[in-house]
Amino acid sequence: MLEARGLGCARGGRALFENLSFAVKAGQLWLVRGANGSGKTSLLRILAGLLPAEEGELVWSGEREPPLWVGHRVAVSADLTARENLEFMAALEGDDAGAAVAALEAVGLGGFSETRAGRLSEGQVRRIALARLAFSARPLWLLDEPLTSLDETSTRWFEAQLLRQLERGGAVVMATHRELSDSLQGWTLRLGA
Amino acid sequence: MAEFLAMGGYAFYVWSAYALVAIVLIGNATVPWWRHRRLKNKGAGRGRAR
Amino acid sequence: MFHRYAALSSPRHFYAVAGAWLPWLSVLTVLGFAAGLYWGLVVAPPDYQQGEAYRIIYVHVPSAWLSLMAYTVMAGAGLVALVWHVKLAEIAVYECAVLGAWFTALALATGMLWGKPMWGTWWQWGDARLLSELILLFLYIGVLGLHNAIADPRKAARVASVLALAGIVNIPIIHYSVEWWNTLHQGATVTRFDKPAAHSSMLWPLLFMGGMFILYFSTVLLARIRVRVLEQEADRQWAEEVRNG
Amino acid sequence: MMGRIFAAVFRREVRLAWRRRGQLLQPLMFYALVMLLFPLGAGADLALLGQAAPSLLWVAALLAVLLAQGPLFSADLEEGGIELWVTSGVSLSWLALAKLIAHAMIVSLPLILVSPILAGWLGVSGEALGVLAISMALGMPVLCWVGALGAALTLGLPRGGILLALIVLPLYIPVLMFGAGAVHAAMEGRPAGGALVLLAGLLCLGASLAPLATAAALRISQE
Repeated sequence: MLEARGLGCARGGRALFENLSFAVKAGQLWLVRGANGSGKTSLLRILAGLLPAEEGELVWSGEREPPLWVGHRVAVSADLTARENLEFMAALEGDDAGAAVAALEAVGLGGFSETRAGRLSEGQVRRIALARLAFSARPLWLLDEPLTSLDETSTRWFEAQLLRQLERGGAVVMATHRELSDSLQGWTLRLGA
Repeated sequence: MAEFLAMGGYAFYVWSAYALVAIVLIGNATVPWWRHRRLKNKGAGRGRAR
Repeated sequence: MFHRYAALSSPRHFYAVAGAWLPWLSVLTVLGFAAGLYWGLVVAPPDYQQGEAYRIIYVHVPSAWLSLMAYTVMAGAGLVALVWHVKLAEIAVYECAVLGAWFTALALATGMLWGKPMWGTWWQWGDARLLSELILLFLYIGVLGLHNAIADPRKAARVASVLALAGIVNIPIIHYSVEWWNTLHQGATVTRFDKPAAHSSMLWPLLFMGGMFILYFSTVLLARIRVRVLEQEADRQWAEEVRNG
Repeated sequence: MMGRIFAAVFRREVRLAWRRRGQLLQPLMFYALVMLLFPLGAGADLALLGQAAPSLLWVAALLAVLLAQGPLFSADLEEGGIELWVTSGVSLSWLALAKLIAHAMIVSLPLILVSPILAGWLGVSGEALGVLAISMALGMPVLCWVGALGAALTLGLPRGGILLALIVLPLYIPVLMFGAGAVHAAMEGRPAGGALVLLAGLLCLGASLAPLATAAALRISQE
């Protein structure tokens, strides 16, 4: 699906990683691990096309399809309700509003759909953003620390979505500190080693 | 010569214009030159310290 | 052919090639300026209306030309930097802005020094060209200010490039609007800048000086980019070799 | 598909503007206050004020528009909305166009509506009021878009506000000259059509180029 050849990245005059090569294939889960400041976020941003690769290149097999990106900042506006936020994300992917409402139910925010995101807790806001996973048809998911401030139930729901994505031939690259359940087997990319 | 310097009574204007241009052009040209020298000196110094 | 350009645009090659050219260009520039100054200050006849004061045009008009040319080169480099991410072009954007801002300031200062004896006043709102130069100076200051505000030099160059391109679209509009505005205030306009160098014995030295200013700009731009390349690539192997060698 | 996305962005912007309507009022209050200051400063010399009215109105409106640019993308930057846009796979210029059109309407409309009232304070009357409204309707969107580009360029910079003014104000000059020129002409009984046509030209140019430039600036802001 996506191959990285000799990626290198320097931030603020300091080299974070050099000559990083790997190939993400359909149905694969890649976990990016490493200490704080080891370049996990930078790597994901390069894959997402937010950051140009200073060295090396990204090669897409087939057409480059936009990835699903959930970053550290989850793109949920505090002044919009949970439903409005998710509907907007759905519209950008070409999905209709119905998908968004169903997804909110799935992450257990059905009762909060008309509440402004600014009044919700951090974990709830993250759940709004992750609800995209329920309807997204994008082949590659790029997730930066998606598990931050998620509770048990949501984490299990999240893992179920990952499984679904992998089983239908999608791929996931995510940075995380947490351990995933045994049902999820993935390749590990360790930065700063 | 004195006549040339007097510029027909416009000496102040003509010569200050030319002086300004000279200062700015020479200044802009020497900046990279001494920057380069400083860089090289620093590099050599670092090399010796090693 | 393409390969040759690609090689030239690598910082290391550029450093070497520019280094070989610079001494020759510098000598040529100095000699050219000496000749141009002699031609303009001594050989060219005085103007029948303005006397000797008109000789300011031999530095004023080329400065004004270069102030625009530097902006055009800057915008061109900005386009290259944005589309192809060429490091040298990124550096050129900033260095063009510095030089261009100085040329603009010179055009303004010499224009005022010329205006004082001619109009009796340092600043003449009725003169569209002087006003355009002033606005151009602000455009340059904006590019420089924006560039300086961003710590990462590569990002700074790209942001400044977008502004430079926005500026180049605007310059003709600004110039036209200033002239348009001027025609509304007829009467105040003094057309002192009306072709004082119409005679060929005055025109040729002017064109020659213009050429020398372009030569100066190219030479100094080359030198400045070369040094900046060495600074930005400081932690590369080749830069270290250059510094120690 | 593209039309639906455009509508979604537009709806979102209008909704957000309404939810943050306090923020929307600030440029308006600023405009009214500045126009109150001029007569006070001029010692209520109505003849003098009437003479200067077109430029005063336009300069004050221009500064009010500038004031409205600061928060334009800041929430989107902090909340990650720009990342969402850049990674969405939808043309960023298209998204920017939707946002810019919404933005221009939201910011300009109130200013255009109060302008004739404020102009009345300064003794502008008759046909000139109509020309003022038309010139502002044509010119204000351009000011908004150039300002939006400036906001995108200075995104996330410390003390971005003063820098924004520094890079945007020189680019405002043509709009100011044509806008104030049109009103001046109308007040003196000269035809104002030429200046208005020039403003309309700037509007077209702005609508076609501003989204491209803003999109480029937003993309770079994420690097």
